[in-house]
Amino acid sequence: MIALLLRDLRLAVRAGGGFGLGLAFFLIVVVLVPFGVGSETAVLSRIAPGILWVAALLASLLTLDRVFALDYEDGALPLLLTAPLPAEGVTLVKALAHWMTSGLPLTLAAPVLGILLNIEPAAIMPLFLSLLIGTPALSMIGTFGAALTVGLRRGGLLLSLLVLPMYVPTLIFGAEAVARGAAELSMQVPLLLLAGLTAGSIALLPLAAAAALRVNLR
Amino acid sequence: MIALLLRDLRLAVRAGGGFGLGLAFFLIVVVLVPFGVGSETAVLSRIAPGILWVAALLASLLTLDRVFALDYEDGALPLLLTAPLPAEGVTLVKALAHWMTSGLPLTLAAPVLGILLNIEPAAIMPLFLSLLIGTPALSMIGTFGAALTVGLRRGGLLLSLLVLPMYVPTLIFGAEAVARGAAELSMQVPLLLLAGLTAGSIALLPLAAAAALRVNLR
Amino acid sequence: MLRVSGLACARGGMPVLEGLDFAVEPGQALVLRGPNGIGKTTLLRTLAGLQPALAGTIEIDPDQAAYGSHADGVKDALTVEENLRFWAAVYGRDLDQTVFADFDLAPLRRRAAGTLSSGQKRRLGLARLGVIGRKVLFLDEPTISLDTASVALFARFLRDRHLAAGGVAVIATHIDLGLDAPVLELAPFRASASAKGASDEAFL
Amino acid sequence: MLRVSGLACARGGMPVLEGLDFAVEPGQALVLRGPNGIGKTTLLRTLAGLQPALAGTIEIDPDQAAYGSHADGVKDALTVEENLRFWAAVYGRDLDQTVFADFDLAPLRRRAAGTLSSGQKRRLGLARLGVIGRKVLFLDEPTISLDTASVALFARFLRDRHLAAGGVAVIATHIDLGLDAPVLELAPFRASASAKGASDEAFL
Amino acid sequence: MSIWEYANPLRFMGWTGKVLPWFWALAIAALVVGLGWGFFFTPEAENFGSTVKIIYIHVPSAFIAINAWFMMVVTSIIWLVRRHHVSVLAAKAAAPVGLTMTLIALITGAIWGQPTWTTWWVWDARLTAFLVLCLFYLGYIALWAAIEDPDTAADLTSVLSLVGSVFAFLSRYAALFWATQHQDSSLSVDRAEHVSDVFYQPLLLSMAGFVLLFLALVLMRTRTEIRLRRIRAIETRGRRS
Ligand code: HEM
Ligand SMILES: Nc1ncnc2c1ncn2[C@@H]1O[C@H](COP(=O)(O)OP(=O)(O)OP(=O)(O)O)[C@@H](O)[C@H]1O
Ligand SMILES: Nc1ncnc2c1ncn2[C@@H]1O[C@H](COP(=O)(O)OP(=O)(O)OP(=O)(O)O)[C@@H](O)[C@H]1O
Ligand SMILES: [Mg+2]
Ligand SMILES: [Mg+2]
Repeated sequence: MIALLLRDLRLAVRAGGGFGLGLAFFLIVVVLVPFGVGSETAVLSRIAPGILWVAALLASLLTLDRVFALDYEDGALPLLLTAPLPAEGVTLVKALAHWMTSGLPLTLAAPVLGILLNIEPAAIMPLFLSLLIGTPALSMIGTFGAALTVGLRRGGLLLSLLVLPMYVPTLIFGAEAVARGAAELSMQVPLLLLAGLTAGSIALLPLAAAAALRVNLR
Repeated sequence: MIALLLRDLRLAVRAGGGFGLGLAFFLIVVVLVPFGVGSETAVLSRIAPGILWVAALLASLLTLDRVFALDYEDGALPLLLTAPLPAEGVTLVKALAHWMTSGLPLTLAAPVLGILLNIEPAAIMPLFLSLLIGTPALSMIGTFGAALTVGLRRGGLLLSLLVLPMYVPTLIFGAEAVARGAAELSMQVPLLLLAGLTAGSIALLPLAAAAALRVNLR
Repeated sequence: MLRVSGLACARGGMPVLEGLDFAVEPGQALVLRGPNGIGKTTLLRTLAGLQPALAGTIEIDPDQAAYGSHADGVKDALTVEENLRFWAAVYGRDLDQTVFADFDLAPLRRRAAGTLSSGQKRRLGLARLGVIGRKVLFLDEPTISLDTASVALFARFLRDRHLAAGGVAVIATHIDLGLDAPVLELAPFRASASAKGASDEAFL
Repeated sequence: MLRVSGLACARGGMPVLEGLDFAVEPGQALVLRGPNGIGKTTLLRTLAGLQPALAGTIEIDPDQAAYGSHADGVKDALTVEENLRFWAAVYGRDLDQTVFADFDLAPLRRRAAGTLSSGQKRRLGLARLGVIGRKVLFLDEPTISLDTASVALFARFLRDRHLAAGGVAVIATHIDLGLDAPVLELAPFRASASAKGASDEAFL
Repeated sequence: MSIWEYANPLRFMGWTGKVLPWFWALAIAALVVGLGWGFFFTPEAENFGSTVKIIYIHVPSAFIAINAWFMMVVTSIIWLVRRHHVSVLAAKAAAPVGLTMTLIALITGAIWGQPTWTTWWVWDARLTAFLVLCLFYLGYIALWAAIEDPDTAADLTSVLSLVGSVFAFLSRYAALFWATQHQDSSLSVDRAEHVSDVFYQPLLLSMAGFVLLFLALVLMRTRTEIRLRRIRAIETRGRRS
């Protein structure tokens, strides 16, 4: 399992900057939004936390098709599933690798990008916290979606269609936590809910994802 | 060339709803934004045109990796390039197929989605027009990006990184046209610039894309 | 070691083979023969546990099976050695250095797998079998793209390393490996039109 | 029809073959032989115009060359017939119905290509050569995955349809096609260590 | 005989062929009476005016939209556990009907919203949750469409409907949580919760009409799906021999 994690991280790095690209996408989305909505500071700082969360969602989404598709295409996936690793473990490790190359760097970068969008200083810490707690759920849910669509050639778009609605609760709690933090209210409730979501996903979704994988390789 | 266009459209449809998926993604992004930024009507209608343009950009982006990568992976691309079709023609047809399956449906759906975001009625027509004129440029620029990254395994993210900055002028003119339209000012200038951008891309980028393709297959 | 009785298997929802009975004893290989499309790949996937059998039983020593598919599962971005080291680790073993000599990979050891020629890549794919230490191998056309020297190399590996150590192999191939192994011709086992088990049977 | 002189070609920035001279006359085939990694694929890609030659000249009748790579370029989502019809259209021709018989594809005609076995898919990939009407074929290991009957089918197509009509073929293969064709052994043309043309030469 | 026998595709075709016309007749009767009563023979509500009549379409379609998803989840579970083809085909058949009902509810709601809230759309909890449900329908249908092999598609869509339900449910609560934070929720649908008796009976009747219509449509579509599978089976048979 550790070997698989290391391999996936190494592949992400070799494929050209694994950690960097998700970040770069995040950055670009954040830069594009002011071009779209105009540069009024008041508006921007009002929408900044929400936009950052949505951008994190999309950046996480964009890397999802790497999770299984590469291994499927070069034939490594059936070999992995016949190897002495539980399929649930494989999906969990894949989700972890995905989080380490997308969710984690995003979380670390978000405060800086927030400043670009004139985010209120009080919202920075809540943003960081909520991303830290919420992004693992995004990776796990996404891995489930990737397992569902792995048999389909370039299921990227279908994947987004399946995964984004499942991201809704995470997004709501995450954005809510930031909004409350910015308003200096207690963020405990949304953060707890977010943590519950993450824990629940990690506990249950590997089973569903492994089942989907097996069906797809049948 | 027509055979290639028909084949690409047919493949898009067979791969599960070619036209529908881009749209669905567009819809989802539009739905997610209020979850992120909150439901205040005033804020939403203020940012609606910008968000719709950014969402269109992203939806167009997400379908880009289909443009060449599938043909590259199954080995059809070298066969196409050694066939009696000019490489420039191939890239142009690919861009056209991409536009027909992403840009065009997006444009048609944008007014309806605008309503969800409480867009001002005066902005609907400008939004439609600017998307209609601007999205072909997005497809052409994206095709160039796809040609640049075709050799790379899963260049999806790198592709976005290369392409999104090139989308900036289109986005600016497009969003500007909508903003002016909403304010009942003349949209002629930004729309003309947008048209120029589209015409220029279609005239010149196929050459660059074809060159990139040839290099990548060397 | 491997005992199959009354096996029937299906592909794309249709039965393709039925009534297969065979056993392979330690140290023995079995070569599957049959025209394209008869169901060799299907049979091997079923044996390897990737898809359920329609009928019949498969007995294999537990935790001893390994599958070698048509595709190699080689990662282009990793070097030859890293690829092998990964598979060894997945199977909880250390990388056995003799494998580089066995498959003539020593000079390519530090090359990224993506820059190998098709035959070299295939050798790397086969070398995986040498590092995972499994006794029961199911191999689907292992010699594709290999030149005659490499085919001989692979046959020697099978004979001297794998079978000699009491391993078992079931190999689908169209060419002659030069192994002294019984051949199972699959054509007689083609599922009859009336075979049970099609997934859409209930609709007829 | 095809005349090559003093050809040198490179892969991954390093020269792999040099000093190749040969000519193939109408109705003739040439078989390329050589161990894995010698540069057969590289040579064929160079001949097909996918990569530039390091040195030397290649003369081919204009608009007559076609390349058949290792991968088939078959679209899984299209049926067998749609795949062939597409390639015929790209080459501005109608679909010649005899091709289904030539490659034993008649029963598979309406099947989605994604559901074919590896050998059947390969036959489809080869059938492309029958619908594009090109005279000069560069084929890279065309018989991979094929059973002996299909190899014979392909050899017959080459002999009776293609060469008999004055075509030319250069074929890299490790097995014997049963064609009466001269063999070009590539080993003697391996680029020497001092060969010119490496892309990083200027840095040495 | 076990009741599962009725789920054998051929038997299913037999008995549904007999009951389907009755469903249609009842559905049409209930709809004509319910909607007619509601549209022409009820007074106008004091604060809504004549727009209140839209309730006879809006509420039943919203009701069906939600319950169609429940039905799909149940039939998907039956497929996963007992592998009855008809069960999962019924889920497949119900999805577009459910999606259409969702869209009808959304559109009638929007039309209703225009006079009452003076805007087509507000981001109220219930409305947003409904939009999310619409997305789940879309995903489910798209997954069916994307997978070639019917059994694989059945398995994967069933897994999706299970997992999706959990997230749809979570979304509903998240949306509630979210909406209570924003002043816009004062426009909530829930305010109109108490429907007075005059409107109640015709509403019940059109509700029953919609349920029957839904059943008729799903049965009809399931029968079509079974026929399609049958054609497919016969075609593959034909090609093999
Ligand atoms: C696009 C806008 C709307 C959507 C998506 C929508 C959606 C829904 C949904 C999901 C239900 C629940 C049905 C059930 O639980 O059985 C419902 C019920 C209802 N809606 Fe709407 N609605 C919309 C607009 C409106 C408007 C503008 C009004 C009137 C002011 C309205 C009045 C009602 C009423 C009275 C009910 C029945 C309440 C109940 O039985 O609990 N809706 N709607
Ligand atoms: N997804 C699928 N749907 C329907 N039929 C399929 C599918 N995949 C394979 N088949 C059919 O099942 C049969 C068995 O295929 P299989 O791949 O096992 O053959 P094989 O013996 O390995 O052939 P080859 O020597 O060409 O590799 C073939 O006739 C093939 O056409
Ligand atoms: N991208 C690359 N970078 C560096 N070297 C490469 C690259 N691709 C191939 N090579 C090397 O170039 C040589 C020629 O490769 P080529 O694929 O032409 O061989 P081949 O004769 O076709 O072999 P095979 O029979 O195995 O297909 C090989 O030694 C290979 O290792
Ligand atoms: Mg096979
Ligand atoms: Mg080669």
